Amino acid sequence: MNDNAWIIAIAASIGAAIPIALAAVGAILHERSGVLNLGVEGMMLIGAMAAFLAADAWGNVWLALVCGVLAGGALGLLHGVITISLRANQIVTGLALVIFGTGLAKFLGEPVNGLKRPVKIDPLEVAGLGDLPILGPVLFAQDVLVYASIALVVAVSLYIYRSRAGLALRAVGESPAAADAQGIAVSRVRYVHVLAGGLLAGAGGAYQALARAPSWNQEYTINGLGWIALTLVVFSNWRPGRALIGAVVFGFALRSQFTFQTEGIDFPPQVWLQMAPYLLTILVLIVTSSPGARRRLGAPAALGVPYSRDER
Amino acid sequence: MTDDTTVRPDSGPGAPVLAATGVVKRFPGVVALDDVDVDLRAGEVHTLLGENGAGKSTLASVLCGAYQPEVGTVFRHGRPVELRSPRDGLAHGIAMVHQHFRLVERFTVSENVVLGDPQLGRWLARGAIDDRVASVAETFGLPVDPRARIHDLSVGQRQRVEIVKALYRGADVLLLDDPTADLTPQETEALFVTVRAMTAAGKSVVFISHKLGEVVEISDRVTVMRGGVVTGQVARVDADRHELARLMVGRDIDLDAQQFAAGSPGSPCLIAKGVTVRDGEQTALDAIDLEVRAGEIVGVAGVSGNGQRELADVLAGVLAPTSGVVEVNGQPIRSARAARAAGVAYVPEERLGTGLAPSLTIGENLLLTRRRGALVSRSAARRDAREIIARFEVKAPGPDARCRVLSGGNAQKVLVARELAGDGQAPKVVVASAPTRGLDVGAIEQVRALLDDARRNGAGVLLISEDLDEVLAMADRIVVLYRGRISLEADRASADRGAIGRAMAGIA
Amino acid sequence: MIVVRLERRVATPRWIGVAVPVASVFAALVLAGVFFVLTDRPPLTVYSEMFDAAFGDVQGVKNTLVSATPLVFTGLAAAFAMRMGLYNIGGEGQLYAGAIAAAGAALLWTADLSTPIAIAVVFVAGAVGGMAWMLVPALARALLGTSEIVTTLMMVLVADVVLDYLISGSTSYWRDPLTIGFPQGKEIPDAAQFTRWFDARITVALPIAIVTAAIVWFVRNRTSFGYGQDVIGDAPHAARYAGISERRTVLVTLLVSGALAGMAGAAEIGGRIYKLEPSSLRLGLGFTGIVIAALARSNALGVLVAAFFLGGLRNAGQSVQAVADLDLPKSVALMLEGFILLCFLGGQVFSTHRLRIVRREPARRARASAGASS
Amino acid sequence: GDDDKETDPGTATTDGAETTDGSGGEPLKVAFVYVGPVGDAGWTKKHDDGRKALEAEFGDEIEVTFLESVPEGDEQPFETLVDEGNDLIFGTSFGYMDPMLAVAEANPGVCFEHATGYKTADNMGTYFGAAEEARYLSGIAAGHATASGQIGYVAAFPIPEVLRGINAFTLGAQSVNPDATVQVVWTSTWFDPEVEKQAAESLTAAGADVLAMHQDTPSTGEAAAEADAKWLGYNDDMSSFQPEAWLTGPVWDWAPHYIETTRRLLEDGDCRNDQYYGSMADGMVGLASYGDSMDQAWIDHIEQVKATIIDGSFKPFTGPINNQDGEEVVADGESPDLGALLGMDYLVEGVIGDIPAS
Ligand SMILES: Nc1ncnc2c1ncn2[C@@H]1O[C@H](COP(=O)(O)OP(=O)(O)OP(=O)(O)O)[C@@H](O)[C@H]1O
Ligand SMILES: Nc1ncnc2c1ncn2[C@@H]1O[C@H](COP(=O)(O)OP(=O)(O)OP(=O)(O)O)[C@@H](O)[C@H]1O
Ligand SMILES: [Mg+2]
Ligand SMILES: [Mg+2]
Repeated sequence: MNDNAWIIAIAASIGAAIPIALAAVGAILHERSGVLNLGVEGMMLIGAMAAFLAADAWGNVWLALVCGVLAGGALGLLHGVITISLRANQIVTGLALVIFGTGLAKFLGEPVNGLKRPVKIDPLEVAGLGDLPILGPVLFAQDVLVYASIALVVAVSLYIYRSRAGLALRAVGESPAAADAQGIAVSRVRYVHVLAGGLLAGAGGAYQALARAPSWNQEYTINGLGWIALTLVVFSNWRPGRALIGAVVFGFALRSQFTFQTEGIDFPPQVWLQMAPYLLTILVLIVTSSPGARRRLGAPAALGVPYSRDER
Repeated sequence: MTDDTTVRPDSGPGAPVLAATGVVKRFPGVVALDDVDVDLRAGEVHTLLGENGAGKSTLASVLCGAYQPEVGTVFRHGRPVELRSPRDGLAHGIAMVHQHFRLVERFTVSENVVLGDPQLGRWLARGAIDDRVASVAETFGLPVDPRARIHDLSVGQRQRVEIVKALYRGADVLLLDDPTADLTPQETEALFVTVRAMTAAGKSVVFISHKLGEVVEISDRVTVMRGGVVTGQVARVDADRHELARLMVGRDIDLDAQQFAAGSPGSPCLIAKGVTVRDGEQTALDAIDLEVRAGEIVGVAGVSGNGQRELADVLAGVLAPTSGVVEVNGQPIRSARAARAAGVAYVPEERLGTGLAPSLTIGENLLLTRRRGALVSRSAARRDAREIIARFEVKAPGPDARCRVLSGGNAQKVLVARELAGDGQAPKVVVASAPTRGLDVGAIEQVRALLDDARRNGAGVLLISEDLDEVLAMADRIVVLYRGRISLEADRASADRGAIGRAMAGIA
Repeated sequence: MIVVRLERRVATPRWIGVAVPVASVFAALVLAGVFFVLTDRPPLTVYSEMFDAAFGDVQGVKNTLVSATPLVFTGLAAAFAMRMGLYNIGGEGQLYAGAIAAAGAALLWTADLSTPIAIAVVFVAGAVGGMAWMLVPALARALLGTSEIVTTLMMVLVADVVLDYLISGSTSYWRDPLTIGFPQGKEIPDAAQFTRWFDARITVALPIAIVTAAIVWFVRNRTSFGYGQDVIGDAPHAARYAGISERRTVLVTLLVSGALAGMAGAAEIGGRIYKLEPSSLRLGLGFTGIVIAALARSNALGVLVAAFFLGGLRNAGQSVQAVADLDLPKSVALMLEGFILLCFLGGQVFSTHRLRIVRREPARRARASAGASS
Repeated sequence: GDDDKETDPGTATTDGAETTDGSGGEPLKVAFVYVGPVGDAGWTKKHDDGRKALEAEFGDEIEVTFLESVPEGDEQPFETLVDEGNDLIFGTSFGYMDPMLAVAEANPGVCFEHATGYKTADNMGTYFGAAEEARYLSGIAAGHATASGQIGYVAAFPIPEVLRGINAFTLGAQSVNPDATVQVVWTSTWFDPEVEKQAAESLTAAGADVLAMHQDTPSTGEAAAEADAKWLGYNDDMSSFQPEAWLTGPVWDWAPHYIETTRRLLEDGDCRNDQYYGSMADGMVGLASYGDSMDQAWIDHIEQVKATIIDGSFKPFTGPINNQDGEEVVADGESPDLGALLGMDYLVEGVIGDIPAS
């Protein structure tokens, strides 16, 4: 068995996990505020498309990243207006956003379809550490966004569980009426985090377009990553750290099918590896549905419910 | 439309700490507050008294910043303030404990307490927070465990958390909206101790209730409301239950309500044997034995929350007992359908949401407990609805009106009419829970007459009511429910108010 | 100070029911028009070309009806659950499962059958397939209260994998062993291939879709079961009180919803594709069904209208590519669909609420008018 | 628009049934149906390049439209094109075979040409080409370029077309480096940048220093560049994506076939219905530009073999050829006929990896 192949596979699954993890962490913030986000896929696509167009126009990878992030944020904001201010059904709105985002990304991305990515986010060797055995490729030869994303996950975890604002966020997602009575501006908290969800989904999309996909392709640059991110949100029980780990494991599950091939190992069949994350998520959901588990685990209690102070 | 007894906001010594003048607040289709004036003085307990829907909660919400009035001004220490949200209210030292608790179930007590505190550091230091919360609670004699999670707490404990929340934020005006509704007598007494401790510490309390007895006990002043207007204001020294009741209901009422002639009971038609209901560790009903005979009314008295709801649900087949059996005319009742088939009619405590589906029309709601085949005819139901609207003088736009828009009294009329008069045949057993709560006098009389008719027609009636006067006026026999057990059983003839009261409070 | 607030309407005037959707579509066309102008395409020409393609001539209408047929089934699937507050997001997966079952049953049994029986076999198999795909989410929801939103969605992703596996990942029963090129599904027997009418691909699936819509409408509005759904959707306590089993109703509702989506798969196999062909099934028909249910506000007859409308839009997107000079990509239909949906969803609030402008008197003036001494 | 339906009254009589006349009357309508978007950088783009060349060739004499991202297995797009009056319809994906055949049989007045398929009708022909010739040449490049002797191949689906490519490539590599091995991983995709990149990475991780591929994305090139390996593309000249890793690769040029087919219909009214198998000799198959890392000696070698292929003196598949199990599948001196090529179902000796699920 070729150990090196497996180490490289792990290192590679970290890179592949980043776009999903970014979007998932965004969706966690988004949903922690009590607004369901089925629109991740659309936000990622818009982010990827905007990043690519910007890269094409200005040739600056960081500017492109910012554009992708902002475009995702714009879609997040739109989600906010429709679900928070106009109180529309969050489920249907999320799906509508996927359709809208996909349609718009394809339409606006039409002129650059198939073009080579003009600039790229490159891996960053940390002062020669990249050559270390095992740890080198896994930890020290990634690009700067990988490190930034890991830092972000840590920061978001601290924010959610240890900060005053995070407490308010969780309260709004669990019981907006309670938060409101304590002087927390429910709509503002929701808007901020829905926006954050959009921005991070945009970042995930932009990263995919700028670091991973060699060319812009409307059908395939994102191709379901948003749904995987959503899976992770549920799978991780709305916890950012677990979502990141889940993303790496998920990435590895898909990546390992090729290493199994090169290593001449027949087991396990590809089809099971491909279905496993979804089946596991269903299992997690079912296991956490018991009344006992639901007290501590599971979705924010007010997820999907619009709030209005004087309506009963 | 204010009484001359109403006090205007005033500056200078003895000035009100909080006041509102000329408050108008509308909801779609309702004027909830119509030119209301109210004030609160330092260190007093000021009660807002009124029937359901009088506008008490709405007024308190205006005072704490949750609602913005269309017209009117709120004064704090004599100065006008604009309270745009509860945050503004809290900033002005005004905190409200809502009728329905506003707690985050998955949070700990201290997380709930410090939530939204602007003085809290950017990062949470759990140990320090827990200590602070514990010390605030102790100051006012409110024992709570800061680390406990809300979902593990009882109703009384939750209410303490709510009060600690207000005190922690340094509020010196507390608005307590119907705090005793779900409390046991002991818990109510403990609450009153806390309230007195707070006023002794110079805080002022707005207390909301529609229970005359406790109002007289706790208040320094009482403002009575009805239909969104203040109908009067009385100091405790002058408080007279009859006068308060008149102000509350809008006309003289006979508190010792009309007596109904006793029935002539036949053989037992409803029998409960050893009925026990357990939910987790809590025992809601503990080996209840009960018998209702045809042609009699058995009244169940007791403070709400002592198992009444579970008892009614079990007897109507809605709730399966953990152990024990219920029989109607010899047939065992194991489901709501079986109960209906055996001739049980049930008026549940919660009329909108249980007895009636709010978004369905009156006609559709008539179908709810009727015998239904594979097909339903909504047009036939509409005809029946028209008939009921006419016969019981239901104030409704028509048979297609959604029950949501009916007033409490009219919704109750629809519900009782369906249960007692519907479906062509008279019920054999009637279970009625708080059937007259919140209704005006005319409606109360109509509902009581329907229950009396049922008795006359040979039905066995179980009347569950918090209103002891009602029970005494109607029942042939009385049982008192305390903590899931029957603590007293008496015939009307031998019923002694004092003994019943003691049994309700669990004093042997 | 003037504050604009949304306020619940006491009663919804009839005209609102028409005005809000019309205004939403209009707003969507204006907003999307901005993007057409930005990309140098005259919006009015774009719209008239699209309208022509979808509804402008007999052929366009025929194609629109063809596109609308599976959408009626997926729309009904979503609407049947949505009206009682259940969200079957997995119509797409149930459609695949229905297609797999329909193709399998057709291959197995229909070779020697008469046409009407073969049609029945295809549809029943599709319904059973869709129902089977819904089984786990439905049981979990009915027995444990597990949110059906995520479980049904996950089942879509699983179905997607299975679909590929059956045709290009294995030598399954569905795969044609004789093809020497790219992996393909086996063609179903002639008896199971629905006859074409009117010189178009309009088949028996269309009347079946319409009759199904009528049946769904009848069940919702005339039967005890439908009444129970209404009660549970509105007030679960009232249902318990009345002895209506929430478990049973939820289970049956979700399973029927899955069956309806599965019938869309059957309609696709028997009426259009004739074999299990992953890329041909992956048109997002299941997801569009949810959109249709929302546009139709869960009304079964409204689903017919909304499916026709969205079918037309899709069809227009396909055809309008061929219009010279405009240089319109296929994605234009999707983009328009997105705009219309978002405007419609955002606009919905105005059918239940109205905007009220509240003029609040500044505190100082009110105090003066209150006549307090200071 | 409406204008082209209005015929000049003066020419109305002469402009009769002869729609394929080409002079003066309505232009011949030609349509293309693509499985991907025109900008996919690979398969569909090459067909679209062919379309553009066709338009440039005939100008106003023809009117050309295309539908992109058309799902397979559906007849409607073809029916729509027939309804819009098209005279010649090209379908460029295997999965269009049955729908095209059905529509062709129902519309005998319209000409159909289907790429990669094997079913024909009176008015429907097929076309494809001997990519194995260019594959063999790119194998020579790989054989020269590999230092480790381990070559990686990112394969799409286990179908004859792909197997033919792997085998020709391997034979080419072994012709200059008899010990070279070709490790295959299967992606089950034609176009998925993420998956294909991961597959390519697994090959470099396993030690391959030259990668070849059979999909439409340049992902394999990116993985190769990141691992300092060399890369052979496919479909189109992808050198611009990773110039430092680029060696060369088989490319398609559909333009000559499109022009020839259209010319026959336009000028002779002749609707092709043959099974056309193009080659390097007639220009349908070619080799992309050479990358900077190609040694001049390698290029000379390749050019020399290429000349023998074009003049017909050498066939890539010439026996003796053994399969993976060492059994002889092509006898010494023999070469398989077209049928055997189109149905190839084995991998040759030196290829590492199985044919999955067959
Ligand atoms: N959010 C709301 N939306 C619409 N109408 C409301 C709302 N809140 C209160 N109302 C209406 O305003 C009136 C006053 O209601 P309010 O809740 O203030 O009564 P209350 O005196 O607190 O009654 P209760 O004793 O039942 O708590 C009622 O007619 C009620 O129906
Ligand atoms: N949510 C609502 N939507 C529309 N109309 C409402 C709503 N709530 C209350 N109303 C209307 O407002 C009126 C007052 O309702 P409310 O419940 O306060 O009556 P009430 O004064 O308590 O009467 P009752 O003594 O019969 O209970 C009712 O007649 C009802 O039609
Ligand atoms: Mg109240
Ligand atoms: Mg009322």
